[in-house]
Amino acid sequence: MTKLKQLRPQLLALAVVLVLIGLISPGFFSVTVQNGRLYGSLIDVGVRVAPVALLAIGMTLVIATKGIDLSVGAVMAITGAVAATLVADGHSVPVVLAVSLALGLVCGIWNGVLVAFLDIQPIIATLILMVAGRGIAQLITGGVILTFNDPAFSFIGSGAVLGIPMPILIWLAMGLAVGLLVRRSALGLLIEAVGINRRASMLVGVRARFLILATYAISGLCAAMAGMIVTADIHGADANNAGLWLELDAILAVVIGGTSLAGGRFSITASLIGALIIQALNTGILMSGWPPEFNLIVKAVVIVAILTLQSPAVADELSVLRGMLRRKGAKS
Amino acid sequence: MIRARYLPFVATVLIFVVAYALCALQFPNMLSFRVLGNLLTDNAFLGIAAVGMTFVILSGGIDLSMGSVIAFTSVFVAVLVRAGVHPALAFALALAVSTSFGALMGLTIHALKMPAFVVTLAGMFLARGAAFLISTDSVPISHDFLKQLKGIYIQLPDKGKLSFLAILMLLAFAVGVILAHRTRFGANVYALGGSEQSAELMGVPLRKTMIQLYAFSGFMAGLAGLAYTLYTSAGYSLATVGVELDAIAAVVVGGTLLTGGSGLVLGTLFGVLIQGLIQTYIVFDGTLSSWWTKIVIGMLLFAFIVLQRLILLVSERRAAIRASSGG
Amino acid sequence: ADLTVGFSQIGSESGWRAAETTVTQQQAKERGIDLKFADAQQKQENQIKAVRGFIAQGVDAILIAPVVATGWDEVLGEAKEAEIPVILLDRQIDAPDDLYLTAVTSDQVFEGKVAGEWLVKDVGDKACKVVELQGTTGSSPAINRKKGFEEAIAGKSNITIARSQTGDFTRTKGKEVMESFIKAENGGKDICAVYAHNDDMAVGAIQAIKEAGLKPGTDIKVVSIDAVPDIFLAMQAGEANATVELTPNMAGPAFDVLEKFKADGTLPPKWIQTESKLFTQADDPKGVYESKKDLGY
Amino acid sequence: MTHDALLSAQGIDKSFFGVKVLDGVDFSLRGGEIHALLGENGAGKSTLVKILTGAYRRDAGAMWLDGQEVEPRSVAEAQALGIGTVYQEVNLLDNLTVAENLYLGRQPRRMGMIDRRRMRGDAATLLARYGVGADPDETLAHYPVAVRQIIAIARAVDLSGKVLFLDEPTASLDAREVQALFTVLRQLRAQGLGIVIITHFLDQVYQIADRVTVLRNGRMVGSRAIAELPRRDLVAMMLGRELAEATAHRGSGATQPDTPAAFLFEGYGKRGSIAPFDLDIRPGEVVGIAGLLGSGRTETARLMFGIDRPDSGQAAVDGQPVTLHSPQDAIGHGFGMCPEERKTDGIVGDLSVRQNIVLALQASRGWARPIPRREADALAERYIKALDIRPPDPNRPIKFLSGGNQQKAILARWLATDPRLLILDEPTRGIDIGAHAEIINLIEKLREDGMALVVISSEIEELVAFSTRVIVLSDRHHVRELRGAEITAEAIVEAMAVPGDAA
Ligand SMILES: Nc1ncnc2c1ncn2[C@@H]1O[C@H](COP(=O)(O)OP(=O)(O)OP(=O)(O)O)[C@@H](O)[C@H]1O
Ligand SMILES: Nc1ncnc2c1ncn2[C@@H]1O[C@H](COP(=O)(O)OP(=O)(O)OP(=O)(O)O)[C@@H](O)[C@H]1O
Ligand SMILES: [Mg+2]
Ligand SMILES: [Mg+2]
Repeated sequence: MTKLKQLRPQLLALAVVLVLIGLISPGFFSVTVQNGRLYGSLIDVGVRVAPVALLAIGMTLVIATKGIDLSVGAVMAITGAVAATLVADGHSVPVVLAVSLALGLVCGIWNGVLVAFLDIQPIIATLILMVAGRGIAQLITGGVILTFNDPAFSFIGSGAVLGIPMPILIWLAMGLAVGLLVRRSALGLLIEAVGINRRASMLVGVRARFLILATYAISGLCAAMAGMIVTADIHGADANNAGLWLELDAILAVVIGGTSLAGGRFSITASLIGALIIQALNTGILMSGWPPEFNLIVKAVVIVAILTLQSPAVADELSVLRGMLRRKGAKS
Repeated sequence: MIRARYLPFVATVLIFVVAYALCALQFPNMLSFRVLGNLLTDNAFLGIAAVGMTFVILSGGIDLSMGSVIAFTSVFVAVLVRAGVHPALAFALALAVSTSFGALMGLTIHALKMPAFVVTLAGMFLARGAAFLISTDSVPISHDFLKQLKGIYIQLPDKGKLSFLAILMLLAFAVGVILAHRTRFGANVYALGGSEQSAELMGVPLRKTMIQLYAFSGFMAGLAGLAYTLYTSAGYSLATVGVELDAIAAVVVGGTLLTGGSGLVLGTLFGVLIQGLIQTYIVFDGTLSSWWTKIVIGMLLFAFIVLQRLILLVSERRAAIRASSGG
Repeated sequence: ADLTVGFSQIGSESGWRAAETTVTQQQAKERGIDLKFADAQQKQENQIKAVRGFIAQGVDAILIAPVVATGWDEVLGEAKEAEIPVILLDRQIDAPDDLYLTAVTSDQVFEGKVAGEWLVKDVGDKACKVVELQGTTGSSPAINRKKGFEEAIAGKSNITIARSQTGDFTRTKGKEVMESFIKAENGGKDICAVYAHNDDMAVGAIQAIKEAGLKPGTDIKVVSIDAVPDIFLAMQAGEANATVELTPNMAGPAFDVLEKFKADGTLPPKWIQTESKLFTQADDPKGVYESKKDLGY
Repeated sequence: MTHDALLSAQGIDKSFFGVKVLDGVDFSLRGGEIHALLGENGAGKSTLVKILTGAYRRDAGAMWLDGQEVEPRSVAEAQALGIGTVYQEVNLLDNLTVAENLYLGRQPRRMGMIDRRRMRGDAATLLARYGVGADPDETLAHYPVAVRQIIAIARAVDLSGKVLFLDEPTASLDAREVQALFTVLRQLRAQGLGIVIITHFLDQVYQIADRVTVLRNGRMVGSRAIAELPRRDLVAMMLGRELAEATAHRGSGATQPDTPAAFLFEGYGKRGSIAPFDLDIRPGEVVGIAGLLGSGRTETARLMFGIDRPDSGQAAVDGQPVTLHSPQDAIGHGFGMCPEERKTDGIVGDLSVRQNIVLALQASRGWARPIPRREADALAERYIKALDIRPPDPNRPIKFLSGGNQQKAILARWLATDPRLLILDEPTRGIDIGAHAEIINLIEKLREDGMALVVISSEIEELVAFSTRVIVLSDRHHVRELRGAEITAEAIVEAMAVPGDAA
C-alpha cells in the first residue's frame, strides 16, 4: 500500500529503538516456540501493542479529517465491561462480539454526530464521552473488576493460531482490512480532501459530514476491539483502568507515523509502526530493570529524539546535507 | 447590538448565571458568599493555568504539559523549602524554571516545525518524570512566610472570604485580559491563531512570539503550581494529573475556538466557574455514586456546549434576518 | 439518630475502593445516618472542594479518605472553626492531630512487613530471588508497602529483590510487567516469589506465570496485599500463597466513635488501627471468598 | 550593474525540490518609478517578490537597498527596512478586525498599551482614501475578497517607507477601485517611492507603469521603459512567440439558441443575499453576469449551486422541478462550479494536481467506486495538456503551483465531470494573457459542444467576447438582461450604474 520509501523514517526509528533495547537486555530478540506458540520479548511487544495499534488505526482516520478522538480509552472500558457482563451471563462468543462491536460503533457514531452535525470541536466533543464513558463502564460493572471464566472468549486475548498470538493477528487483520477499505475505495482520498480543505471538498460535492461520521464510527469500532482484547487478556473487565490514558499513546503513535494533526495525508501502516515504536519502548523499559521513577523521563527523551529526527525542519536540513555530500562525491 | 465575536462569551455568562440561579433554587445554601468565595479559591490554580492555556489556544496551539508542570513546581518548591531555602526565593526559582521550560517548548515547536500537541505531550512526560526524580513522596511545607501570604484576604459577608489565592487568580485574569487585548504580543497571538502563514507574511515575528507565548504559558503553569502549593501546603508528584484537560475544557466552554484566533480571556474565567459550579452542585447533592458523578459531569458538559451552540445559532439567524430587513 | 455525614471518597480506582464505599453506605444506612457522598476522581483538590462544600452545607460530621497525606491543615482548620468533627479513613495525614477526631486506618508499612515475614518464614534458608510489582509510582501505599517488605527481609541475605517495577495497581499492567520479568529472569526459572502491592496485580501476574508454562504458587510463590475476593479463588486453586487483609470496613468503627462523641462528647483515641490479617491457603479460601464476594469488591 | 538604484538584486537563484524556478535573475528599481513585473503564469514573479521581501530565502544572489547590501530574513525585517508588500494570495487575517489587520505589528501605543481608539480612527481615515466604508471594528471575515484586497493594499502602502510590492493587486478589483488605487500609486511615486506591480492586465501596465521587467521560465528576458515598447513586442517578450490577439472586441457571433431552456430558476432568491430573480439557461449558450463588486454576482452563483438555500422560488431542470439544497444536489443534476476564492474554496492544497483534477468526478461517483489509477492518470494527462498546466507534473501538490496554474487545474476538475451547466466565478482572474485567450477559446468551444455556461466576470470586454446574453446586477438585484447586439461594453457599464430597486 504505502510505499516502503515513505515509511523509511518510521522503520529506521523502530530499528534504532530495537537495537538500543537489544544492547540493554540481550535476550530481547530470542524467539522460541513454547507450548506450541511463539514466545519471547519481541512477541510480547506484538501482543501488548494490540490495543494501541487498534486505537491508532481509527485515530489515524479521525486525525486525517482534522479531528481527534479522546474517548477511545473510555470506549474500551465500556465495551470491555459489556463484553465481560455478557460472557459472565453465559452468552456465546459471537453474541458477545456482535453486541460489543455494535456498542463501539454506537459510541463512535455519537462522537461523529457531535463533530460532524452539531459542529462541536472534536477535542471537546470527545472529551464528553471520555469523562462520561468511564462512568458508564463503572455503572455496568458496579465499580468492581468483573471476572469470568470462559476459555472461548479468553482466546481472543491469550489464544494463538498457528503459534501466533491472537492479539497480533487481530491488529494485523484490522490494519489490513481498514487499510484496504480506505485505499481500495475512494474513502482515503476523500478523507484526506476533507481534512485538508473541508470547504473546498464540500463545494465539489464530497459528503464531508458523512465521511467524518464514518471515521469516528471506525474509531469506535477499533476501540471496541481493543477493549475486548484487554478484557479477554485479564479474564475480567476493569472499568477503572482499562484503556486509561491510552488515547494519548494512540495519538502519539499516529504522530510518530507522520500523519499531521492538522489533517490530510495519512498512512495507517506508518501509524502501526509508530505504535510498535512506543510499545517496544515500554517493553524495553520494563526489561531494563531501571527503577520506575525513570520510566517517564526515558520515554519522553526517546520520543523527543525520534520526533526531532523526523521533523520537517530537520528532514530539510538533512536532505540539503545529503545533496551537498552527493555533489561533493560527484566532483571528486 | 452585540458583535458576533462576543456572542460566545455572552452565551457563556448567560448560561453561568442561569445555572447558578437554578442551583440556588434547589440548594438555597449555595447562594452565599461563602460558596462564592470557595468557588474562586478552590478553582484558583485551575483558573491561573487556564489563563495561560487561553493564550496558547488562541494562537492555535495547545499545552498538554500544564498538569505536570504544576506538580513539578509544587514538588520543586516543597523540596527547596524543606532544604531551608526561603519560600520567596524558591517561588522565584520555580517560576524561572517553569518559564524557561515553556520557552524551550516554544522554541522546539517553532524550530522543528512540530505540532504543539506532540511537543507539549513530551513536555508532560518530562515534567512529571522530573517531579518523580525529585521526590516520589508528598512533601509538606510550613513556613511563616506562607502563613502570612495565606493571611491576606478580603472578608466578605456571612463568613465568605476572598482569599489570597482568589485574588491571585483574579489578578492573573486581569493581566491576561490586558496582555491579550492591549499589547502587541496579544495581537500577535491572535494573528498566529488566524493563520500562521499569513501572520508571517504580515510581518509577525513568529519565532519570538512562539517563544514568548509558551514561556508565558509556562509561567502561568508555574504560578498555578505555586497556587497549588499554597493551597495544599505541600508538593506532590502525582498531583494535578489531567488538569490540562480541565483547563482546555474551561477555555472552550468559555467560548474560545480550539482552532485558534477567536475568543476572550475573560470567557475562560466563566468556563472555570461553570466547571466549579458543576462540582459544587454534585457535592451539595451528595447522592451520586462515583460513576454517576462522571456521567453527570459529562452530561452537563454536553448540555453547556449544546446550549452554547444553540444560542449562537439563534443569534446568528437573528442577525442575518435583521441585516436583510434593514438593508 | 438523624446525623448528616459528608464522606469524601478518593474515587473508584480499584475493587477495594468500591467495597469501602459500599460498606460505608451500608453502615450509614444501618445506623440511620444520612450520608452525603462525594467522589474526588483521584484529585486532592476535589476532596478539598468537597470538604468545603460539606462545611457550607453544615453537615454534622465529615469522613475523609485522603488521597495524599499532605495539604489538609487549612481546610481541616475551617472544619474545626465550624465545629464539625472530621474522621480520617484508611490513611493518616501530616497535620496536627487536634484537627481531626480520629483516624481509622491500617498500617501500610506493617502490611508490607506481614507479607515479607510470611515469605521469610516460608522460604527458610533457601536462596530466593523476589520480583516486586509496585503500586502507582509516588502513591503512599506503594511507598509504604515497599518499605515494610524491605524491612521484613532486611536481615535475610538469602532473599533478594531482583526486579521491581510499577504495575500501577492494575491487572493489565501487573500481567505485562510480570511477563517481562519472566523473560528477563531466565524464563522465570530464577524467580522464586513475586510480591505484589495489591491483589489485582497479583492476579495479573498469576496469569502471566501460567502462560509462561510455570505453576504459580508452586514454581513461583505469590504474596500480595488487600485480600479481595478474587485472590481467594486463586488461593483455592493453589495459585496464590498469601495475602494480607486490608479491611474495607473503616466506616463501622468511625461511626461507632462518632455516635459516642455526639452522645456524650467521648473523645476516642487518635488512631484506631484496623487489623492486618494474614491469609494463606490454609485459611479456608473458599469460605472467605463466599463471605466477601457480596461486599461490593 | 549599478547599485545607485533604490533597490537592486543580482544573480538571484531559487529552486524548489531541485527544480530551478529563478535562474540568475537581475532586477533593479529606481525611486519614483512604477515598475511592472510581467510574465506568464509560473514564470517566477511571485517567487521573486517573496525573495526580495524576506518571505523566502534565496539560494544565491545578493540585493541592495539604497546602495547598502541588505539581507532581510523575514517579512518583519523587510518591513523594518521600509519594504511593504501585498502578496498574491491576499494574506490578511480573517479573525482580526479591519483595524487590527491594518496595524498589526505597528499599533499606535500609549504608555505601552495599544491605543485602540486611535487605531480605529486612523483606520477609518486610511480606508476613506480608497473609498472603502468598511467598519474598522468588524472582523475581516465579513468582507469579500475585493474589500480585503483593498485593505491589504492600504496596509502595505501605509507601511512602505521606500519600496512597495504589489502582486496582482487588481485581480479582484473593478474599474472604479482600480482607478482609486492608481491615484494613490501616482501620489506615492511623486513622493519618491519605488513601486513594483505585477499584473496580467496589459492595459493597466500601459496606463500606470514607467518601466517593465519580463520574466520567462525563471529567467529575466529584459527590462525596458514602457514608452519604447509597443504592446505587440511586450507580448512577444512574455510568451516568446507572437500572439494573435484573441480577445479583441468582436462580440460573440453566437446568438441565443432556440433550444428549450434546460435550467430554469423562477423567483429564486434569499433574503439578505440576493433579491428573487428569474433565469433560464439553454444548452449551447453562455450567460454572462456583470455587476460591480458586492452587487450579488457570487451570491447568485452560490444559490444556483445549492451552497446557500433559497427562501423563495423554484428551480427546474429539463422541465422537472428540482431541489438544490446542497452542492451534491446540484452536481447530481449536472452542475459544476469554479468558485472565486481559489485558495479557500478551490484547491485542496496538499493533494496532487491529479487528485485535485479527479476530485469532483470521484465525489459524484461515490466513495465505493474509486477511479482506477489508469483512468485518473489519463484524465490528468489530458487536462494538463489541454489547459497547458505548468509544470506538467500530475504528482506535485497543487499548493506548489503558481496561482494561474491552480486556477486551470480547478477548471480541469469540473471539465472532467462533463457537466451540463458550468458556473464560472471569475475564471480568468490571475491568468496570464496567453492562458486568458486559451480559456476564452475554451469557453467558446464548450458552448459549441452544447454545454450551458454561466460566467461571472469583472472584465467587461471578456463578457462581451463570449456571452450570448449578459445579466447585469446591481445592489443585489438582477436589473437588466442584454441580448445579441445589445451586448456592448457601454451598455453593460450603463446598466451597472442603475440602482437595484429600479428593476
Ligand atoms: N513553495 C513552493 N514550492 C514548490 N514550488 C513552488 C513553490 N512556489 C512556487 N513554486 C513553483 O515555482 C514556479 C514559479 O511560481 P510563481 O508563483 O513565482 O509564478 P508566478 O510568476 O507568480 O505565476 P502566476 O502569474 O500564476 O502567479 C511555479 O512553477 C511554481 O509551481
Ligand atoms: N466596497 C465595498 N465596501 C464594503 N463592502 C463591500 C464592498 N464591496 C462589496 N462589499 C460587500 O460584499 C458583499 C457581497 O460581495 P460578493 O463577493 O458576493 O459580491 P459580488 O457581486 O460577487 O462581487 P465580487 O465577486 O466581485 O466580489 C456584501 O456583503 C457587500 O456589502
Ligand atoms: Mg504569482
Ligand atoms: Mg464575487
